[in-house]
Order: sequence, then structure tokens, then C-alpha cells
Amino acid sequence: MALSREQIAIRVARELQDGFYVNLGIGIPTLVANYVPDNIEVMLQSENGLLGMGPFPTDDAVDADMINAGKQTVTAATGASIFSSAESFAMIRGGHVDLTVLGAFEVDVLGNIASWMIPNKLIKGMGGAMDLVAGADNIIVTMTHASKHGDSKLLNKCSLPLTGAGCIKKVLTDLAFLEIANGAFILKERAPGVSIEEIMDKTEGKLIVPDFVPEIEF
Amino acid sequence: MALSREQIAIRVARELQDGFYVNLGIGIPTLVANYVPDNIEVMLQSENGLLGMGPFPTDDAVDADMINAGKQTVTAATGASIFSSAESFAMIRGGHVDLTVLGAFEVDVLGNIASWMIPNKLIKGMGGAMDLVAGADNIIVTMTHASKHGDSKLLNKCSLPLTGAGCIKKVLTDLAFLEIANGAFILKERAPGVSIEEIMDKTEGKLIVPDFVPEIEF
Amino acid sequence: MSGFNKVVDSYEEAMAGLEDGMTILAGGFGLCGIPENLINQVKSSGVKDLTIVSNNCGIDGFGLGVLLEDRQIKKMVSSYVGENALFEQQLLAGELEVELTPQGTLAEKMRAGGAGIPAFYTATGFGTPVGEGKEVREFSGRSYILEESITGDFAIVKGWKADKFGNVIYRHTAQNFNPLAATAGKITVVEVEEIVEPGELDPAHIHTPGIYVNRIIKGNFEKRIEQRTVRSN
Amino acid sequence: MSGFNKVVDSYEEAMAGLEDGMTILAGGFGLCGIPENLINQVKSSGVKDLTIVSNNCGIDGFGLGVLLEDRQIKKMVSSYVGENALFEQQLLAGELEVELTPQGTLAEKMRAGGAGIPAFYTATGFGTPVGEGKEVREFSGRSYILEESITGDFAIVKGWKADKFGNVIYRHTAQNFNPLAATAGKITVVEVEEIVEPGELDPAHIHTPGIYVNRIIKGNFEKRIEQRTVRSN
Repeated sequence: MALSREQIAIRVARELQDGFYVNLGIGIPTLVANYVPDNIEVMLQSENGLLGMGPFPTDDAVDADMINAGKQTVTAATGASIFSSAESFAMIRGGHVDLTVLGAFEVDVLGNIASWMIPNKLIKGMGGAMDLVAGADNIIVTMTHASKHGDSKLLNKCSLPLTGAGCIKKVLTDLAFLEIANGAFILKERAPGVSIEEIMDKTEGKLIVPDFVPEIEF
Repeated sequence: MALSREQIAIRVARELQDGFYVNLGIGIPTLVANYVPDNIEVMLQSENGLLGMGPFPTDDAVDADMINAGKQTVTAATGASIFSSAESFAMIRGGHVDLTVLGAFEVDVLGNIASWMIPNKLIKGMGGAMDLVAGADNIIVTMTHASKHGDSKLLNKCSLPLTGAGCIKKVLTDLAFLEIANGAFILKERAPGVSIEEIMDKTEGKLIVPDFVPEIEF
Repeated sequence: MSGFNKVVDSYEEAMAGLEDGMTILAGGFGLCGIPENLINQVKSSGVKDLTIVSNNCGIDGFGLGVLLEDRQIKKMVSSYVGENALFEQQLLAGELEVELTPQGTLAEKMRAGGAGIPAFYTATGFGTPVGEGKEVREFSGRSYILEESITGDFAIVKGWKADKFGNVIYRHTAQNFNPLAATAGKITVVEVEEIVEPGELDPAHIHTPGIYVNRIIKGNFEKRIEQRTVRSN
Repeated sequence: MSGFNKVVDSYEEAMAGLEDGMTILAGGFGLCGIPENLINQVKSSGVKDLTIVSNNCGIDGFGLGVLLEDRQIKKMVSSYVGENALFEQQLLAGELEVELTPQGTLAEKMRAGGAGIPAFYTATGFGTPVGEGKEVREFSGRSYILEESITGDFAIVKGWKADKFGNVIYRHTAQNFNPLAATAGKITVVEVEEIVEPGELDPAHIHTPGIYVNRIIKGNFEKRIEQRTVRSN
């Protein structure tokens, strides 16, 4: 069965390491914060200028001056620091963030990602996404494997305007965990009960299927 | 008679305006701080990261962590701010300093300045001088008009390696106050009792002498 | 010390000199840390053909969004313009020019503008529509694009506290783009919640040194919250 | 929270991994805010052929000057190297390579290195020996030169206080190049006068966020004064 949003977040959380500075994008990536393993600590970077993002505030502690990059009211964790947008993106662009998790419309076998614009339909802007994908070495893209209409989002070549070129190496969809290398998707893990045939069927881009593809366990 | 170091500083101080942010170089320029007119306030920028430099500390208040760009122990004035070298030179390079006063070995009719290096003799480095002359619109160079041997320091073309190209418009020597424009020095004022002939004699670069050249009054 | 007393008493005075066709850099991220009253003053001044450089364009009826109502904005330079129906409408109708700029590049462009850096290279946007028409250059085997800096005729900034000399501190994440915009305006106007005497702010805590600031005004702020998210208990 | 506890107990541990031929970025201006003990550890480690990026090279027998005694430095990148006889001697003897870099350009090179900006344009040095061999480009009718950023294998930094997570604040003008060097080291080591618990430093006052810092150590400092200038009474 396809992974739920929560299961995707749980699987991503397993990539976290003790002491990681992590930037989580809007949507499913945000949920990852709920599944940090008990025995490790991570610090969340929010690109509007907060390193060490805490949980949402209690109702009486809501502060208009304390928000995250999703414009949600948040708190600062113990040991947080707050700074300007230039300093925030110095961290991001300079490669100091250990893990970035973000959503996408499409990814392709060259590691290209499209996530910010659908021509003639959606032009909200790229926000910090282009900086995040250009600055990070370690990125996990979370997305559904195919559209509602069954169109694959894992392509040989992205059809939408790119967010970044050649920068994606790991993709977690509702069906599978894949790595991108040498111009192909490499199937590393599959959702419980999802067949390799279904994944092959819903992957338009070149797909390499190893002999053994374990199911993700929960 | 040629101006004393103090008289040079006094004349420079007359260029100060209320509310000016000023960077004063090492040597004679530093003395300018002693002659700020009573009815105005200026704020001194020290390029090691201090805006609002105060006087030297009293003996018991000396603090190794509080120095100026000349590495002298100083104090912070009321309303000072302290910041990194990058921020300090953002101010300087970005043209936010209202007046810069610094010494030189040579200047020429094109506004070039040489102040940091004498080949095979002196190579201490340029420090912040290249940034200061490139960043400021309003610069006053203070220097002796000629060397001890009588060689002019106001030239058609600087002979020493440059600190900056085409950036100097005002020069105050021990003999005269001059502006640089259209490929010439323009004699604006002369030291009390110094003849126009002496100035012409000690100025190698093209010199324009107006009909009336007032003496600097003290 | 009149020369360093930058406090003005009215918003008219705060924005004096603003003219049609000027470029305004505005601090703020979403509705957080935006110069609400200075924006309203731009609106009531009625100036037109403005270029606004700001990460967002407010929302319908609040923040920079109010400048869309009378079509005062000719061009927006922003990273994100969602959440604003009037904006989308004017954009689709071709009444509004938009230069979408990655958030980090936008921040760096403002900082560079204030710091006398006319241009810099960044990997952000290479291979995307943002990189189209821009010079590409390799450093250490990686491709970067050339981005030019931004300065404005005015910078409008929201601070928390300022002293009369114009030294400013920001509160929490309301800092965001504000100190960057502050450095890059020919005339930088900062509105704050509180004005204090020089010396009351610790020199080491000042986010924007007074050298960047031309005018200071005390304002009252609504501080609207875009997404109120809370946890129980 | 072991993952964020960056405190180490010995200077050997603080500089572990340092090898011959590496590049070290060092904070400090003159003798103010220099990482005295980390420098001494570099000396006692005996590594050779170092490239040192620092505004100055200390003085004879103190600060970075001690690394000249056993000829550990191959190359210095500095803006000012006066006040150091041994330095001048090695330089004139051709035993030491020096890349003189304007102070503001040096600061910006370090900042850019840490911020993922590989190169930027500046007017500083145009038309001077510093500009020789560098690309010249016009922006808005003015000439600028291209300067590339700097990163180091190590950055050695002197802070005032740090919490265990590596958030650092600097004291007075001992800040100088320290926060810039801190951003641009592959391994950034900060020695401080006091280590505090996370949460004790106000998030708005932190000069160097912990994300840049790998190791923290508490040291004792001589803080030598280069020019003791005082006023009477």
C-alpha cells in the first residue's frame, strides 16, 4: 500500500543523524519534525532567520514576531539563534545545513528538480527553494510517485521550469525510496505491499531495479 | 610659513559637518578629532569594527578588547556600535562614510593616490586604505607638499604603486589646499605667508592658479 | 548633537521626497516585520510607477498589498507572491511586472547593494529560468550565475527599538530582510515600537548601525498574523 | 543532546586533523581577539607549509608570529604585515610568500567563502597592483575587479562566550575578523573565555550561530596590548 504522509515523514526521519542541522520545507517535510528518533537531537533551520525552531506556541504565547518560513507562529528552541535573511542564506548557500527535505512537482534522472512553477497556472514564486537545492549536498525530495491521473513525476527530463539542475540524489515517494545516479533512478526500497511492477509502471524515467528491493518497515 | 601638523588638522576639521560619519587615518588625520568645532557632532568610524570611537581610556579603563584601527586602546562613545570587519567594510565600500581623511606618499593630477608601498623599501601592506579610497566620495588627503629633499609629492603621474585610481579630489598639504579636477591641481588656499611661487615651485603636476588665492586663517 | 538626531514626528516627514517612478526596498517576511505605517504612507502619498523590492507583496488589503489597489506598483522584485488575489489578477492582466528572485539571492542582492559590491556569483538559479540571460561561469568545476546587486531610492524598515542616532535592533524573526534593506536605501526610514536614548542599546547588540539610517519614527503596529498555529496546553 | 555538544577538553583535540600544507583562517586584528592558544597549538604540532589567512601576522614572538620561528608558514594572505621583523626577514629572503589583500576585500572573501559565493566584484584595488591579472568589469560606468572567495581547512577563532552548541558572542572590537573566519573553515575551532549552557545567550545577540562551529574550548588568554594609549585623569 502507498505510504501515508506520516509514513513518508517517518521514513525521512530515519535519515536524521545526531547533531544534524536540518531544513524542512512546507507540507510533508514539516511533519518530519514529529518523528525525530528519541536518542538523537537535530536542530531545525527556518530560512526566514531562525536556527533552532521549536514547536508551535501555546495559545497564550503566540507572537507575531516569531514565525517560520511557512509563516506559521512558532517558538525558539533552547540554544536557538536568530539572524537576518542574508545570514540565513549564507548558511544555506554555503552548505552548512546537513539535510534539506522538500517537496517537488517533478524530478528527473539527471537530478533536476521542478517545484515552483506551472506555466499559465501557478506562479507563486520560488521562495527559498532554489537556494536550498543549490546549497545543500544532502537533499531528500518527498512527493507522490505519480499524479492523480497516474502521470509519473519521476521523469527522464523534467517538463516544468526547474528549481535546480543536477542537485537531487534522493527521492522518497509514497511508493518507493530511490537514489539518482548515472542518469537513472535506482530503486532502493519500496512501500510495504507495493509491487516492483507498479513502481516500474509509474516511473517514466530510466529505472534500475536491483535484485533485492526491501520493503520499508514500520 | 608651512602649516604645522596641528594646523593641518585644524583646517581639515573645518570640512566637518554636523552629523558626519568620519574615518580618520593614522598620523595627522587622527589629530582632526581634537579640533571638531564645538557646535557640531561627528561620529568616528574605525575600520576594525567600531562606529562611534571615543577618546583614549583612562589608565584604569584600558581594555585589550577595545582598540581602533591603529591598534591603540580607545573607548566607545555614547551611541556607538561594534561589528565585524565585513560589516565595517560594507559601510566603507558602500559609500556610507561621509568623510575620509588619510595620508599619502604621492597624489597626481588624475586623482591617483600612492600611500602603501615603496618598492624594495617598505612593504607593510595596504590595510584598509584601498577600500577607503575606493569607497568614499569625499576624501581629503593630508601630506607634506614635498619631501625633505624638496621633491614634489603632487605629480603629473604617481611614481609609486597606487592605492587607488582616480579617487582623490581634495589635498591639504603643509603649503596649500588644492582640489583635483580635469587633470590638474587647482590651488584653492595657501598657508599663511606662503607665496604662490613657492607652491608652484614645489608642485610638479599641472597646477591651475586662480586670480585670488586666499590664505588659510587661524 | 542635532546632527545625529534622526527622529521625525510625522509619516509625511518620514517619507518626504518620495516621487513617482522610484524604487523602494521594503523589509519584512510575509506580514512579519513589515513597515506597516510607512507602507500606508506610500499609499496615501499617491505616488505611482513604483518598483518595490520585497520578499513578498503583503496580502489583499494589508502590507504592500494595499499599494496594488490603486495600481501604484509598476514592478515587484520578490521571491514569493502567493496568497494575494489582486496581485495575481494584475499580473495576469499584464498590469504588473514581476521579477521573481530566489530568496537568498534577493537577500544577498540587497546586502551587496549596501556594501558596494555591484555583482556576485551564485549557484542558485543556475540551469533554471532565473539563470536565463545571465552570465554563467565556472569556479572549481561548478557553474554559477552572475547576479547584480540592488539599491533603492528609499528603504522602508520595521525595527523594534532604535536610539535617536538611528541604531536599530529587531525583535525575533521580525529581523529577516530589514537590516539588509536598511543598508541599501539612498534614504533609509525606520519605524520602530520604541525610541530610546543613545547609549541604551548595547553596542554589541545593534543589528543596524545608525550610519545606514536617515530617519526614525515611532509607530503603532497591528502586527497581523498570517498563520496562527498553536499547540494544545 | 550529545550531537550538539561541541566542547573539547584539550588543545590537541581542538586541532586534531591539522596536517602539513593546510590552509588556516585566523581571526583577530593586530593582537586583538586572536586565538592565542590555538596558534600555540599549531606551533607545537609542528605542521609545516601552512597557508595562513589573517589580517596580520602577529608580532615577533606572539600571535601568528610564533609560527614564523620554525618556518611553519609557506604563505600569508594578509592586509598588513608591519611590526614584525622576522616576517620581513623571511619575506625578503624569499622564504615566505605573501599575498597582500586589502582589508575589506579580505573580510569579504572570508564571508563569501562561508556563504557559498565563489567570487564578487569590488572597486577596491582597481588600477593598483592588487588588480593586476584580475578581470575588470564595468557596472554603471565604474570599473570593478573580480575577487574570489577564500575557505580554509581550519578556521581558528577567539570568542568571548560560547554555549555548548557552539553559539558564540565576541567582546567589543575583539570581534573583527573572527565571525567571518568562523563561517569559512571546513573545521571551525573556537576558543573562548567562558562556556555557558545553551539558552543562556539571547538568540538575538549571537554573533556566530553554532551551525558554523565544530569545536569549542575554554582557554586562558594573555591579551597582549599592542599600543597602550591613555588619557590623563
